[in-house]
Amino acid sequence: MEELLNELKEKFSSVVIEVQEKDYPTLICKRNGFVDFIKYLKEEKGFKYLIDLCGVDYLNYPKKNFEERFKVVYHLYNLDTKVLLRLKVRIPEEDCWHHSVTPLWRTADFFERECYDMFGIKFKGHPNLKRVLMPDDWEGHPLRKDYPLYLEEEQEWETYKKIAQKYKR
Amino acid sequence: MGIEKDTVEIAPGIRQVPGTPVVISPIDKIINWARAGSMWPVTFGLACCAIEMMATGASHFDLDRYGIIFRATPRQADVLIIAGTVTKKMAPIVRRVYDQMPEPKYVIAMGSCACSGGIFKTYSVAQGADKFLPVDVYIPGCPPRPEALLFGLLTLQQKIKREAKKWGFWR
Amino acid sequence: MKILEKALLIEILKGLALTLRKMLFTKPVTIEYFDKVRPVPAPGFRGRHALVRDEKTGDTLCVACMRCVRVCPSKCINVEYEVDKETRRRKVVKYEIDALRCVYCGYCEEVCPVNAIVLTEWYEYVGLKREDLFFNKEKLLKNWDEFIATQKRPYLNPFWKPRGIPEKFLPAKKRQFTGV
Amino acid sequence: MNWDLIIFYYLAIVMIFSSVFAIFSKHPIYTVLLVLVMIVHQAFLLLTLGAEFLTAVQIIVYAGAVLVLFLFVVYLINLRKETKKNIFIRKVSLIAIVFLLFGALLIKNLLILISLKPSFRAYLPFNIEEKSNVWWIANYLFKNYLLQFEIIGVILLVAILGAVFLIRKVKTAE
Amino acid sequence: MGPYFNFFLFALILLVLGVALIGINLILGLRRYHSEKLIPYECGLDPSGDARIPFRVRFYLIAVIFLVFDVEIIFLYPWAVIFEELGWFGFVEISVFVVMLLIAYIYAWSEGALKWE
Amino acid sequence: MATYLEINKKQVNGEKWEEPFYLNMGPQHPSTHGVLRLFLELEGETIVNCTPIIGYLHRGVEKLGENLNYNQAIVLSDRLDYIASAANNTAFALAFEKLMNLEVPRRAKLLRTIACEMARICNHLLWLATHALDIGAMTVFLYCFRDREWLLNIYEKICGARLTHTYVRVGGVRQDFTQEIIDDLYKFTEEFPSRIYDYETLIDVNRIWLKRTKGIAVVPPEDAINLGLTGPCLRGSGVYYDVRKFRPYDAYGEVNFVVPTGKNGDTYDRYRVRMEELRQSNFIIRQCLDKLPETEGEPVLAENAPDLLMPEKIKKPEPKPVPKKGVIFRGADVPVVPPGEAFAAIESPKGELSVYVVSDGSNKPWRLRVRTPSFVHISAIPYMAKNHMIADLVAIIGTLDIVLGDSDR
Amino acid sequence: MDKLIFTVIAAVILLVIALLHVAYLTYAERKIIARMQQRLGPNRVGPRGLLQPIADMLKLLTKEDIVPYGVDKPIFYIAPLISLVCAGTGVALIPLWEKFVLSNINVGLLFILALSSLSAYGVILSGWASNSRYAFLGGLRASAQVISYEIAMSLALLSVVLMAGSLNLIDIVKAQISSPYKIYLIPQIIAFFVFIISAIAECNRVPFDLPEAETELVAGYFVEYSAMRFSIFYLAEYFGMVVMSALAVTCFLGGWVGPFEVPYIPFFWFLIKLYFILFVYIWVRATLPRYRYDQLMGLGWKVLIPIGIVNLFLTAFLKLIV
Repeated sequence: MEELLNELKEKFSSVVIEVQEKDYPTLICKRNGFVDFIKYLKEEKGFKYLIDLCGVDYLNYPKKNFEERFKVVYHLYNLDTKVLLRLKVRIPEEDCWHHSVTPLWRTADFFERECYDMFGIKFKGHPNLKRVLMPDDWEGHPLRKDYPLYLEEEQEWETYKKIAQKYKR
Repeated sequence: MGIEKDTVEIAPGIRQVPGTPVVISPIDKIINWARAGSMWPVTFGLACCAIEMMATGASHFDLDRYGIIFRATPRQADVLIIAGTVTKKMAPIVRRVYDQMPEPKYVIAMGSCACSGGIFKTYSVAQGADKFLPVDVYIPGCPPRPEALLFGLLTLQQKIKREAKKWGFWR
Repeated sequence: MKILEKALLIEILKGLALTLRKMLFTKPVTIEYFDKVRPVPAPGFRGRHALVRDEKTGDTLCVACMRCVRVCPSKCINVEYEVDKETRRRKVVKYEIDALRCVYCGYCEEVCPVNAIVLTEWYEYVGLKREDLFFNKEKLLKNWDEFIATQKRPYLNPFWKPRGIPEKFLPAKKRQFTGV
Repeated sequence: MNWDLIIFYYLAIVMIFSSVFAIFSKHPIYTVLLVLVMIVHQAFLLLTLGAEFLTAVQIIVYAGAVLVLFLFVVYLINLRKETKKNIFIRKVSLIAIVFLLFGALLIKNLLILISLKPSFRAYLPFNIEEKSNVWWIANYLFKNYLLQFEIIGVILLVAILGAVFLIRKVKTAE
Repeated sequence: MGPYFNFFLFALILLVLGVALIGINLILGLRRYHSEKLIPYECGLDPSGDARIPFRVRFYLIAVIFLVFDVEIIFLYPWAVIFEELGWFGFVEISVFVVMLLIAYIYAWSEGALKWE
Repeated sequence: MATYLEINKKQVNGEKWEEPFYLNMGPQHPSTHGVLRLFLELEGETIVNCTPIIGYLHRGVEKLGENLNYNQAIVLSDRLDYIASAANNTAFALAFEKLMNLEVPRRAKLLRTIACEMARICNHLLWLATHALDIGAMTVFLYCFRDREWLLNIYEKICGARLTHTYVRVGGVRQDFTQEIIDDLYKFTEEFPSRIYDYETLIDVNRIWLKRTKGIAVVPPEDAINLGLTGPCLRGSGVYYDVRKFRPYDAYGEVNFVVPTGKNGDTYDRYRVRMEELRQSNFIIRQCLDKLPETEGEPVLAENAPDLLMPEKIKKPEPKPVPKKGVIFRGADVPVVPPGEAFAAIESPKGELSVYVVSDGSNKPWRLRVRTPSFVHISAIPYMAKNHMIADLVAIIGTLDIVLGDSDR
Repeated sequence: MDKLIFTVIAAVILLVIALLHVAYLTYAERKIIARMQQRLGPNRVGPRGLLQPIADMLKLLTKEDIVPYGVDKPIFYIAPLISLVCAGTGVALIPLWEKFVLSNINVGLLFILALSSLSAYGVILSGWASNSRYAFLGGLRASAQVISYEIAMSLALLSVVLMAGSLNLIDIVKAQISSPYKIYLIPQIIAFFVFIISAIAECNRVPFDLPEAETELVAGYFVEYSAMRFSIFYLAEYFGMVVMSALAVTCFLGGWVGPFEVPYIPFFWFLIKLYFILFVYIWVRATLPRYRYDQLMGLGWKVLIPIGIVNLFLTAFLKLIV
C-alpha cells in the first residue's frame, strides 16, 4: 500500500500533487497528464474497476485550501489486491473541462455525461457529451451550489411552464 | 364508504351529494354500473408507488375481483393511475398519455409525490400532478398501502356511479 | 433418456401439473378487502396523522416545541403558537399537516417530547379534492377520535418509545408514558 | 330471372368494378385489397357452378397465399415514392377505352346469358349429386392427368429453388 | 336454400352484428376530439415519423415458400379423399410428389431460408 | 439519437433501399420497468443501435440531500431503490457513520444485516416476477408477489411501513425486533426454499425459458468489469466480486455464505446466480437470527449517535428559545459532524451501491454522491442489446434488474 | 319463405349461443387463471362476478371511439370487421350434433381453413392502417405467424381426412364413430398434438402471442384501436379459439359422441369436449413463457411441418397395410 503510493508519487511526480491518508488513500492530481496516469493505474497496476466518478462543487466551502472551484473524484478498485484508491482532480471554474476516461472505461460514459449535466464540466474526448438526466434544453447545472433547490415560476423550464399554463384550472 | 356522509338532504327523504345531478336516469345508472364495474387502468408505473400498484394487482389484493385489469395502451384504458413522482421531464408524457385515452377518463393520483410533489420540492419535480391533469381521487401515503389504493379505486367507483349524462355524442 | 424427456415435454407437463395443483388443491390467498375483510395493519403502521386528544382538557397535548416542524424532511407541518404571559407556557393556535406532502417517515412522532402527534394505523382515507387532505388541528383531533374508537386501550405507538433505544435518552414524559 | 342469374350479375359486376378500381387505385394496398375482393367473388362464382373444392382452393391459395405475398411485396417497396409518382394516372385515357370495350363485351354476354333459362349446373360434365365435387376432381387428377400432376410437382420444386436462389444472390451481392 | 346460403347468411349476420356494435358505440360514445388525442400512440412521445416505411425482413421468401407448400397441400386433399380407391398406386404417386417438395424444403433449409433474422 | 426531423431528411434524401426503422420504447411501456426510454434503430427485428434515454425520474435527490440534515437524508434514500430500501438506508448510514466515527452496537449490526438480506429477497423476488412477466410467464409473477407480501408484512411489523422503511439510521437501527418478528422470520426461512422450488418448476428447465435466456446478452468477464457491471450481473459473467466479502460491513464478516458465480455470462447464468442468492440470503438471515439471542438486551443505537433533530453548528437565532426543561438532546455534546469526506459501499441487491459524502462541518452534507448500480447498468444496455431482437431486449432489461428511481436519483 | 325465417332464426340462435360462449370464455379465462395463481378472479360485478363480461361490453359500448391522425380510414374501419367475420363464420360449419349443423358443406374442413387464412387480413391490414410502429410490427409478425402455422395445421388435418376419406365434417365424425378407435385421438395423437400447437399459434395465444405481446409491442396490432373496434378484435380472437377448439373436437375427439347418451341435451358431449380444449388453452396460458419470434417461426417450419409430413405418410402406410 505504502509502496504503491510512493511509487506513484515518484513516477508521476508531475501529476500527483499530494497524497492524503483518509478513509481511503487519496491522490490529488493535476489535470495535465492525468489520462496517462490513470491509464497506467488501470493497465499496469490492476485498478481495472472504476467504481465511481463524480464532481464536487466547492463554491464557498468553509475550509477550502485551494483555489479551484470544482473537483472531479474518481474511485478506483483493484479486484485482486482489494485496494481502493481515490483520485481527485481540481478543475477551475473559468476553464471548466477535464480529460475523458471513456476510452478506458465504457462505464465512464454515463458518469461523465452526468457530471457534465450536473456541474457543467466538459470532458474532452467524450464521444457523446450531452445531458443525461435533465432535458436537453434545460438551463443551468443543478448541482452547482449557486443553483436554487426549488425553481420559482420565472426560472421554470419552458416546456413544463407551457403545459402547466395550458392546463391550469 | 364515507360517501353517504357527504350527502345533503335537499328534500324530505331525498339526499344529494353537493355538486352532482339530482336525477340520474335509469340508462345512466346502467352505464355507470358498467363503467364502475370494469375500470381498466393504463400500465403506467412511475416510481415507488408502481410497486404497490403491482402488489395490488397481485394475488393478495387482486384488482381483478373488481373487474380492474391493466391495459398497456392508453387507447383502451379508462383510468390513469399516476403512481409515483412526476418530474418535469415526464410531465408532457404523462399529459400525452392522458390525452390519448378515450372519454370518459379518470385520474387517480397515488402517493404523496403524485399528489403534491411530496418530499421532493426540488427543481426537477412537478409539484403535483394536478398542475396539469384533472385529478379525481387523491390517495395519500408514501407509498399508500395496497388497501388504500383499492379504497381509492372504490371511491372512484362511487364517484362514477353518481355521474349523469356522460354518454352520447349529441350531448 | 433426455431425448425422450424432451419429446414427451416432461418439463412442460410438470409446470402444467403445478398450476393445476395450485388451482385444485390450494386456497386463494386473496384478502377480500373492503366488504369482507378489513385487515388491521401491524402496530406502528404509519398511516393517517392524528393529534392525541388530552382526556382532561379535550385539547391536544402539544406543547408547541416545534421539534416536529424542524425534523420533518418534507416540511409538511406548520405550527403556530402564542405564549401565555402568566404561565409562560406555549399554546398551540394552529397545527396543520399537509398530508399530501408527508412522506410518513414517522420522525415527528419520535421526536415529540409529549407524544402528542401520532401516525395512526388508519389507512382508509382518500380525498376527492386536494383540500380534503389538508389537516388542521380540528381535523387531526377528529382523526384521533375516529382512530381510538377502533382501538383497545391503552394505545401505545411503538415509535413513541422505540424499542431498543436506552431509556435514559428519552425525555421524562416519554419515559413515564404508558399509553393513552 | 332466377336467383342464379341475380347472384351471377352481382358477382360479375363486383368483380369487374373491383378489378377496374384495382387498376385505378392510387395506393398499392388498395389495389391488393380490391384484388382480394375480386378473388373472393370469383371464388363465389365458382361456387354457383357447384365447384366447392375449387372455391376453397381459390380462397386458400389466391386470397390466403398469393395475395399475402403481394402484400409483403407492397410492404417491401417504398410506398411513399410509389404513391407520389402515380404512374397509372397518365394512362387513364387508354384504360378508359379498354374499360369501355370490356363493358360492351360484358353487356353483350350478359344479354346472351339472360336468354339462357336453365341452371348453370346443367353444363357440368359430371354429376355432383352422386359423388362430391372433390371426388370427381381427385378422380380426374389422379387417374387421367397423372403426368400433368407430377409436372406440377416439378414446377413447384423449381419455384422454391428459384426463390431461394434469388434470395441467395441478393445476399451475396450485399 | 342450400348449406351455402346458410353459410353466407351467418356471415352476413355476423357482419351486421359488427356494424351494429360499432354503430351503437358511435351513438352512445362520447366524442371530444382534440389534436393531442389524435396523435398516434408512441409511448407518450411524438411519433418518430411515418410508421409505414419499408421493412426488410424475410417475409418475402417465407411467403413464397408458404405459397408453394399451400398449393402442394391443397393437392394432397383430393388425394386423401380418394386414397382408399387408389391404394398403393396413389401412395407411390403422391410419394414422388411429396419427395420433390421435400427436396425443395431441405434445400431451402440448408440455404438458411428458414432462418429468421 | 436522431430526432424526428433528421430521420425525415434521411428518408427523403437517402437513396438507400433499406432505411432504418426507428422505434421508441418507453417511457410509458409495460416492460421498461418504469420510465426508461429506449430509442431503437432496427433492421428487421434486429437491433442495430439502442440508445437509452433516462432522467424521466430525476428528482434531485443529491441536491435535496445537501439541504437536509444527515438523518433526514436517510428518508431520501428510501426512495432511491424503492424495492430494497433497507439496503439503501444502510449505505447512507454507513457513509455517515464513517464520517462521524460512530461505532454501531453488534445487535444493530445483526438487525441491519437481516433487514438488508430481507431486502435482497424482496428485490430478487420482484426481479424474478417482472423478468418472468416480460418473457411471458405471468404465473411466476403472481407467485413471487404472493411470497413477497409475506416479507412486506414482516417489514411492517419491524418498522411500520411496507416499502419505504426508514429503518436503519445513523448509528444503528430504529427499533429492536420483537419476539413475534423473530418467530415470523424463522417460519419464513423454513418455508421459503420450497417456494423457490415452485418457481424453478415453472421456468428453470422449461424449454421456452431456456431458449429465451441462454446465449442472450453474453458479457465476457473483462467487458463486464469495463462496463462497470456489479452485483449479480458481474457475478453471472464469472467474476468473483462481492462487497460483502471484499470489504465486509455490518455483520457480514461473521456469517457464512457462498457467493455464487456463473460461467457463460448470459441471461440464464444471471438468472441462476440470483436464484442461488435467494437461497444464500435465506441462509444468512437464519444465521443472524441464531446469533440474535447472544446480544439480547443490547441497545440498537450507538450512545453517541446524533439526535434526529441534528442541531446546526451555528445556531440560528430563534424567535423564542425552546425551554430546555425535561428535554435532553441526545448527542448534543458530541461535535455534530467533523469536516471531511467518507466513502462507503454496500452490496445492494442490484449491485454495488456506494455513497460518497463530503462534509463541511455543519449538520448537512456538503455533497452527497450516490453511485447507483442501475445507472451503470443502463449504460450497458447498448452493448448488450446489439444484434439481438426486440424480444431479447425485454429480457435484457429484465436481467439487468433496473429500477429507474435508483438510476435517475 | 317459412324456411328462410326458420334458417334465420336458427342462425341467430347459433350466433347468440356462440356469443355467450365467447363472452363467458373471457370470464372463465380470468377466473381459471386467477385460481391457478391463487387469486379469486372477478367476483364483485354481479353475483360471483358473472356479469363481468356484460359490464365490460357495456362499458366499451359507451367509450369514445378514436380514429387517430394518419390512419388509413377505410382500412382502419373494415379491418376489425374482416377479423370478426372470418373468425366467427366458422361456427356455422361446425356440426354440434348429427342433426344440427347450420351449413353442412361437403368441403367444410377446407372452408374453415380458408376462413382462417382470410382472417390474417384483418390483422395485417389493421397493423398497416393504424399509423403506429407497434401496430405495424405486430401486424407483420401476425401475418407471417398465421401463414406459417397454417401449413402445419393443414398437414395435421390431412391425416384426419386420410382416415375418414371425406372433407365433410359430419362424415368425419361418423367415420370416427364407425372406426375401431371411436375417436381419432388414439391413432392420430401426433396429428392432434401438431394441430393443437398450431391452433394456439393461429389464435395468437400464449406461448405464441407475439403479435400482441404486451411486454414487447404494447398491444400489437390493435394499439390504436379503442372502444368497440378493439372489442371486436377481442371477440374475433375468442371466436377463433372457439372455432379451432370445435374443429379439434370434431376432427379428433369424436364430436357429439360420448360414452353414454345424455337425454334431451344432444350437444352435451360436444360441449364438454369443447370446454376441455378451451381449458387447455387457458391452462397453457397460465403456465408457459412466450417464444421469441425467430424461435416461433423455427418451431413451425422446422419441427411441426416435418412431424406433420412424417405422420401423414405413416398414416397412409399403416392404412394400406391394415
